[in-house]
Amino acid sequence: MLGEGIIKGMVETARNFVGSYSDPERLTTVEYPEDKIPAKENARNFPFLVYDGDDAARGLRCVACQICEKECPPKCIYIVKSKDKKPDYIGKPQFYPAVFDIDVSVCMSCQICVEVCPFEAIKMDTEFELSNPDRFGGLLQDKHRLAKSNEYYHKIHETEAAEVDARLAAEKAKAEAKARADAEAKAAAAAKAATAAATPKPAPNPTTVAPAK
Amino acid sequence: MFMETAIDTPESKYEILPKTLSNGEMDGELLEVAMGPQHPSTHGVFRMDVVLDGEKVVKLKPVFGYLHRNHEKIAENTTYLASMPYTDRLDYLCSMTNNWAYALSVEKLAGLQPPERAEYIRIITGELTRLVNHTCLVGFLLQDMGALGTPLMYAFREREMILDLFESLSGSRMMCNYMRFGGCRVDLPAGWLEQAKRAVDSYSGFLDEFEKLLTENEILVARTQGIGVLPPDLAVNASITGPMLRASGVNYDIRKVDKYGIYDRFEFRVPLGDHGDVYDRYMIRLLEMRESVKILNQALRDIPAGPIVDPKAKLRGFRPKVGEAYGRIEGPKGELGFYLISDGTPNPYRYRVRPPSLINLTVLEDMCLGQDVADVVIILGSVDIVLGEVDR
Amino acid sequence: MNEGLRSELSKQGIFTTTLGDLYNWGRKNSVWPLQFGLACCAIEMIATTMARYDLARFGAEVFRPSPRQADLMIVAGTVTKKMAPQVVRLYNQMPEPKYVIAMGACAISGGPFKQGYNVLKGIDRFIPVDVHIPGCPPRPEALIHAFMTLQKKIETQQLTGVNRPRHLDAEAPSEFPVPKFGGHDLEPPNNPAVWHAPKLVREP
Amino acid sequence: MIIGEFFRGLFLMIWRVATDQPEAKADLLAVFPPSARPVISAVLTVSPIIGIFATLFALTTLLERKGLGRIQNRLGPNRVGPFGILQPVADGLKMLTKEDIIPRSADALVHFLAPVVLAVPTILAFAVLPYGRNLVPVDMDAGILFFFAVGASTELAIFMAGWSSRNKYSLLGAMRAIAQMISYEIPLIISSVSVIMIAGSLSPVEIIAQQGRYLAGGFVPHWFVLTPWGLAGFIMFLIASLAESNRSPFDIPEAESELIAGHLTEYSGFKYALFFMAEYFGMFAVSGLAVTLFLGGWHAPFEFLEIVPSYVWFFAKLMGLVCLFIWVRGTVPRLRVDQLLNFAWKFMLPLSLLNLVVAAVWHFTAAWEFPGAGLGRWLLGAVMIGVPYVWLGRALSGSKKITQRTYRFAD
Amino acid sequence: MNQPDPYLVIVVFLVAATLFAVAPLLLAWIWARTFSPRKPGPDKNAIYECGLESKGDAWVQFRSEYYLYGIIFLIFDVETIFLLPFAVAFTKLPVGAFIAMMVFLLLLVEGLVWAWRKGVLKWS
Amino acid sequence: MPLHYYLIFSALLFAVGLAGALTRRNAILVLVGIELMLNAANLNFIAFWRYSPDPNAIQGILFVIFSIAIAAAEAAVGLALIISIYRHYKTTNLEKMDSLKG
Amino acid sequence: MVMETLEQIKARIENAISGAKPEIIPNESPSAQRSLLLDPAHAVEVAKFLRDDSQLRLDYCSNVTGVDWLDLIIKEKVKVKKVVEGVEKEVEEPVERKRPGYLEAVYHLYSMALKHGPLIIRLRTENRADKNHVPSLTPVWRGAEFQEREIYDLYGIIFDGHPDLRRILMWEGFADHPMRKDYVEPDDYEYEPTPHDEVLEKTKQHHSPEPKP
Amino acid sequence: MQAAFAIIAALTLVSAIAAMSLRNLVHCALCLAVAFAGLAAMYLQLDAQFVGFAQVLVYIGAVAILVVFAILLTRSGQPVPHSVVSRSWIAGVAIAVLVFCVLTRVILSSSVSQRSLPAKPSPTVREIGNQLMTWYVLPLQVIGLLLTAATIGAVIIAMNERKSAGGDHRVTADQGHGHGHLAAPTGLNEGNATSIASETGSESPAHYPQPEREREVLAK
Ligand code: SF4
Ligand code: SF4
Ligand code: SF4
Repeated sequence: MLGEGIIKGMVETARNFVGSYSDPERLTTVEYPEDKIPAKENARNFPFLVYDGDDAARGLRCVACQICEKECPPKCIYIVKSKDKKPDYIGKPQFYPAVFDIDVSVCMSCQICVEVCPFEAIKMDTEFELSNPDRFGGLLQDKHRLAKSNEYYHKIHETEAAEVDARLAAEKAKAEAKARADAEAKAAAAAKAATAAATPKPAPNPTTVAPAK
Repeated sequence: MFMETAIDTPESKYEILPKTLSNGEMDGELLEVAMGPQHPSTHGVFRMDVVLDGEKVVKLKPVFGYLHRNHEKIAENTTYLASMPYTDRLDYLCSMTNNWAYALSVEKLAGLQPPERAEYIRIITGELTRLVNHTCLVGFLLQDMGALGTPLMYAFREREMILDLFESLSGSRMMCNYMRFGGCRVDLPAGWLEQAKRAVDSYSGFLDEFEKLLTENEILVARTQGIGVLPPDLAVNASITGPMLRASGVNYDIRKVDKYGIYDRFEFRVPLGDHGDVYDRYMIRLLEMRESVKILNQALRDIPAGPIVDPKAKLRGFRPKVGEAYGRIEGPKGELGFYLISDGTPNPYRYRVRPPSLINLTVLEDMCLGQDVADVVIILGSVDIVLGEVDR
Repeated sequence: MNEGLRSELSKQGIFTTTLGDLYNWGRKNSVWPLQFGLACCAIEMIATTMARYDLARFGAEVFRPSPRQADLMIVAGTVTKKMAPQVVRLYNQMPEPKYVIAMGACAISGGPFKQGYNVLKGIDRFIPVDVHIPGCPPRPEALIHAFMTLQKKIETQQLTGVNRPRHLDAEAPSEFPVPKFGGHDLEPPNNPAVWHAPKLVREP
Repeated sequence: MIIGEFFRGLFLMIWRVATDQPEAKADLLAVFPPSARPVISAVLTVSPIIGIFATLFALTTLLERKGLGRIQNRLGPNRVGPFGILQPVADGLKMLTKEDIIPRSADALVHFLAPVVLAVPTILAFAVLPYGRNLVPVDMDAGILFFFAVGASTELAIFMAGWSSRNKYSLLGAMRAIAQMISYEIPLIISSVSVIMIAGSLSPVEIIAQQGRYLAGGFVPHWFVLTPWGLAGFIMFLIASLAESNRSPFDIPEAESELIAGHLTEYSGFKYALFFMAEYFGMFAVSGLAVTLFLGGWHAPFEFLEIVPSYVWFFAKLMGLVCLFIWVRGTVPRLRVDQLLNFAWKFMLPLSLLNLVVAAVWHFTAAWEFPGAGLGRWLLGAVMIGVPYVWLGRALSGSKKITQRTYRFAD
Repeated sequence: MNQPDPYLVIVVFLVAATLFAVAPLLLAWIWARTFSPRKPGPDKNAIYECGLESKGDAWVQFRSEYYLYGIIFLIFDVETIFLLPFAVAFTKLPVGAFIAMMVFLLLLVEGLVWAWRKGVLKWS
Repeated sequence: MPLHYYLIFSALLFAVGLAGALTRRNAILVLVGIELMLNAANLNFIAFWRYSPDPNAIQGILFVIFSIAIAAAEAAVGLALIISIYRHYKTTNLEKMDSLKG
Repeated sequence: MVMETLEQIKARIENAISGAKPEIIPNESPSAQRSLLLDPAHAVEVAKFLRDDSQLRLDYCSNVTGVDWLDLIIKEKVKVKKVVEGVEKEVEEPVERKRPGYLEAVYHLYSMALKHGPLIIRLRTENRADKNHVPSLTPVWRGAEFQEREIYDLYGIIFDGHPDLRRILMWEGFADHPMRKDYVEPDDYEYEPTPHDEVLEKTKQHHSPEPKP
Repeated sequence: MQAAFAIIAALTLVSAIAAMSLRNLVHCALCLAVAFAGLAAMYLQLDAQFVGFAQVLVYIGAVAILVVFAILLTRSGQPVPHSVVSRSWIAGVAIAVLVFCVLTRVILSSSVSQRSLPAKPSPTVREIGNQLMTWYVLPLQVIGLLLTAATIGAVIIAMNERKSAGGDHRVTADQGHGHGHLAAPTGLNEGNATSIASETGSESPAHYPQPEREREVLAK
């Protein structure tokens, strides 16, 4: 109690001071605009809409099912479903969002929209340099600004995107197989002159992302 | 004659100390000072109306509500799942434990059982959160004592390491929104465990450094010992929980009492203080961090492989049966509980958070009376409040 | 610098231009924020000043506890209705030139809590905001980015002329009325001089 | 012609100052008519000092911010100009152009005068410090007393600032500041009295002259800090000067954590900057005095280094002390006001008085002749001050039941 | 030696210091006049109190602790003006003078100790 | 400069102090007035010393030093008295004190 | 340590305090946390008993909360014997039963000394409007102080015997109790960049859709 | 020389008059400090360096502060509504003028006062110290006694009784709490608490009244 404690503390600060010139552990500053901390794989900030192919207008995976709109906790998604169907990039006719707005000035980056979307259509972006003097003009994002390519998705969330692609491919294969089976069944049924129509829906619910391992 | 002017509420709970001296003389006037809502050391928008006699506090009224964000009301108007990200914002330093407490309560209500691996992940993230919280607290406490940021900077240096872990796990630094009813949202990414081990290993070193920097510092000791004493009987009666309770010497740790999760599998001790003053609260937190490191080492060693969600859990269309449940965990700040009433709809009928920060403030005035103004800020700092939780 | 600006500058004369440049340079490099945090975003604001991000590199680590010495108010967190009068008053008590950064969803629009009965739907209802940072909470880098956005904004302001910023204009107000507490809401719920509800742009 | 003479004189002056020669101003003054010479001479003395310290102030603020940054594992200001060197300039510019607010209920005149009244005495204190071998602005018989006298008048300025703002925090802060400054003024003076006793003069020049010798072949300077009483006095002087200049851990008056910014709460614009500057000037002044009294002033640490211009040593030592202040600031928390006053009256004052006795004993034992007398004297002095230090420290901390604690663990 | 009168230097110092302190204030005033007008207002020029409306006057009656410290300070301050001449003359003085000074100091310290005992030095 | 300049100045100061002490109601200011009068006397001491034929006889200075000490002690006690009285009667107004008499 | 069952506790309360009639409220959810409903007249006594009884020692009142039960119209089908067309028949007939609304304060009690719990007790007001008094348990457990204040603020239950019953979260002068289920929030969505139907509805009622220029 | 004297004299007089006549007592105190400073300057002009600085040190550094404290302590800081001068102020001023006239007459009539300035003396501080510690040792000790007496006296007068009674806030505060019926928990530390290894463990309960039962449990 005679000053040793203070001396000890001063030694400690001195060690950090000297260390800051030699030891990167003790100079943790990352000079932001020039250097950036690499974004983590899972990092999330605001949602974006994934499109396949290279036409953002056509390739949007979103079918305007409005689940995310309903589940979004702060209700910052606004969707108007199209009246008509348009062929998507593989040519299948689908509804599409006539309007798809996200107010990022409200969004709480919670990723719930991503989790609930059954179509892997909405994903989280890592972009954060969005500060803007204009609140309404700058922060209300429409579907053109939201649309980002699948390649971009792969770039920012490599593992996750690969999984998603694999899953989609598997689903597609399954759906096709089912369709084929259905078609065969239909053919058989038609042969039996019965009426049967099935529109297969991609039912499995990919909500919780499966374990990585 | 000055009594009326200085003290406003006639029905105030505490008897005001006799200001008039025995022989009818008076010395000095009472000075009413508002500390907050914008104040450098109230840790956010907290306000204390302090009545000072010179430098001594003769009355102190906490004023809340400057961050009342209607969390409970919003939660009652939305689904069970959508409340999960809101719990992050309760005690915004410890989103993981908030998630956990909420998930635990809903699991009680709906009868879900998270699988083993999920339990381990919860313990790991929960204890990491405890480290973050206690580290920041100690940093802030020292900041309040006027240590110009150095301890806080060191604390945040370590916090960043853990936040990196959280970010690579959940995607967000602070608002993890990671746990789900019956498990966790995603599995650990590759290499996470190793990174976590490294962080935990270096933590003891950091704690040593921290203690060297401060624990023996004469100024810290002089400022904290014997200040803000909280007797154990009052602590229990006022429902104080967490490190603050244990600093008063009461052995009550929900991790030991309820053995929720799988805490009974881990070996750790509960540090207890004898004096119940600010210094004890500071030390108890340092010691708890060391215990947390122990738990983390065990958990990181033993974590099994397996699924991370209860297969019974549903994400969409989740409707628990009619009934109610109260679940609680030992959060870094004390008992964090969620009380839920379900009426069978997708939204909870009643959603209630038991905020340890708020309840721990019950005794703030008792601890501050007769102390100096300068002590008030460190007493408040040692209570460890986060306004998001106090006001919700 | 675009062409229009250049011609404008040449009109002002070289003296005021250099003086203005100097003034802007001084202002932009010495922005002292008010030590003022409201909620979760404040933690990230603190993190921004900490070692990893180090706002001090921009000379902005001098967080002043008193508004009298501050230049920048970072509204970091949820502004509740109970708090809003205090925020406005603090803003009013800052000396000109003063800037406001609305940090985080809550400060811009009420954010996740915008459905709350006690939550102000954006601080720009009462005071003019210079830069908005979306995010909940915005990353520390985002705050630095916003800070640089603010610096850019300061850089382009002119000392004289009709386009001069508010604080150089003797007519423009420097303080805004503090709302009062009403029975259910603040009175008035917004300041029409500052906040114009934009038109609803689309059909419902 | 005159102009040529003028520049020659100016050049010669600078050259002579730079090379430590006496009579630096003579040639330049010769240019002017004799009646104006005293005033010109004074101006020539005064303006560089103020200029240098103003620059030093700017650099120190930067140094402090960068140094604190490094202590805290970060970089500190580095973007305004190369290495952030222009940061203080930007700050100054901004302060200059900031709006100045005088609270409505404040006492406007006193509110305006306070920063001026604070700045002037602190600058005046620079008058008596010898900056180099031939560089002393005013050589007065009672120079040290002058220093303390002007130092004492700053308290009133702080009171003016706090009182005129009519703000609770300001007034509380100002009262605390005064209580603190008056409490530490006594130890500050008394700890320097020990030096005055041995040096036998109140003149800084004379005191430095007394420390100009070297022992052990020019490798041990005869600085007072190297004696037991000098060391004790130096440490006490430093602590007291930390308090006098309101630096952490004695920054109670502007204790942010409870009093917002103390007496500065209501000050904006350049008035605030003046306070800020006065704090640093005060710090320079007391450090300068500490250098003069204890660290041999402008003398080099080793004899062979005396060829280096003397003022370099003075400023090097001064900045060394300033760095120490910054280092302390980066490490320690703040004391509470009562503890601080206790510390002044119950610890510093008795010890500094005791130090006078130690100095006297040192003087009386100068006549010791037996072998090892030097060491014996040293040890005697050290024991005389060390034992009471330990005892008093124990007694004071013991009385508050400050103890090492151990903790129980429940399983 | 044309060392000027020390007081002249001090006076010049005084004038220069005053100028040094006032000049920037003047400059700031000119700046405000020409470019950025001061805009006082009822809120801006109100007393700052953590964002609340200030209530109660700050000019209240203080407690006597301050005064007690003031007394002791005054006494010791006076003591130093006796101590300093003594210290200057010390090396040439006999031991007796030193003892005399010690007696003088002891008297004052006695006052201090008395006050200490009495609890004056306890800030309460 | 002749000595009487200083003496007259000192007399003036003394008169100002006296007038203040006699006319002000506030007890503190009365004390301040007395303090001013003492200072005027000190000035006399110094002036006489300076103008004495043997300026190396420094009694004048020593007297002033002692006088300063005494004045300080007086101020301390006097102000303490005022504070103590204030505590009793809640006033520093001498006229009111007169009427209170208690 | 295991606590006695609710039935045992109920019996002992009835023994110890004459006139007290605790009632067990069932709970069918998997949590199976049943609770005891106390009558306001004896609540404080019972609480003291619970706290001081050597086997219970419920010294720690963890959580106190309010619940608002609106008037409930319970629609049931009741079998009634009726004479229809001369024949007596059993007919199912819809009956509307009105359960009057009330406010409830729920206390979760634990024992720190014996480390058991929880025991849940409830207090009910007579109605939601004027008879909204219950006794305060703050004198028994200090920990209830702020929570009861909060209930008063948000639900409007008046706790008799509370030492300092003031609003805690909302400002003084706030007119209502916002957590009640029927509280109408102030409408301050003049503008909403992502307007959902209900928001627009609300906006229309209060504001002209044309904003001021 | 004359000019300097005139300036200093005018400054001193004006501030002295202000100190005696302003309404706001704090302003008076500040003006008083200026008057003291002016007097110190005059001492310097009279070559009494030591006294001049001592004047600043004691009067501005301490007495003025004490006056300011007294003003704040007696709440005299605010301007009073009524007149600041007493009812008989005319008489007071008259007496002062009278005294001044008499003094001036005496001064002007004395031959001493016409004396002109002798050679510059060199009263070093060392000289003062020598004299003080040799010829004036006795007065020095008397002054020491006086100062001690003044400390004690002033402290006794200014101190209030509560201080000497040693009343402690906490005690009263604890009694003041409304909740007289705290539950007395027992067995909180029960069982598992290993090794009560606190050095201060035995004295710690002195801080607060620990319930009797708890001690028993601890003892077990
Ligand atoms: S991230 Fe969350 S808040 Fe943002 S749009 Fe998706 S669901 Fe809504
Ligand atoms: S849930 Fe997916 S598919 Fe449906 S609207 Fe949202 S983004 Fe589109
Ligand atoms: S924007 Fe998000 S992080 Fe920021 S205050 Fe609001 S809820 Fe908290």
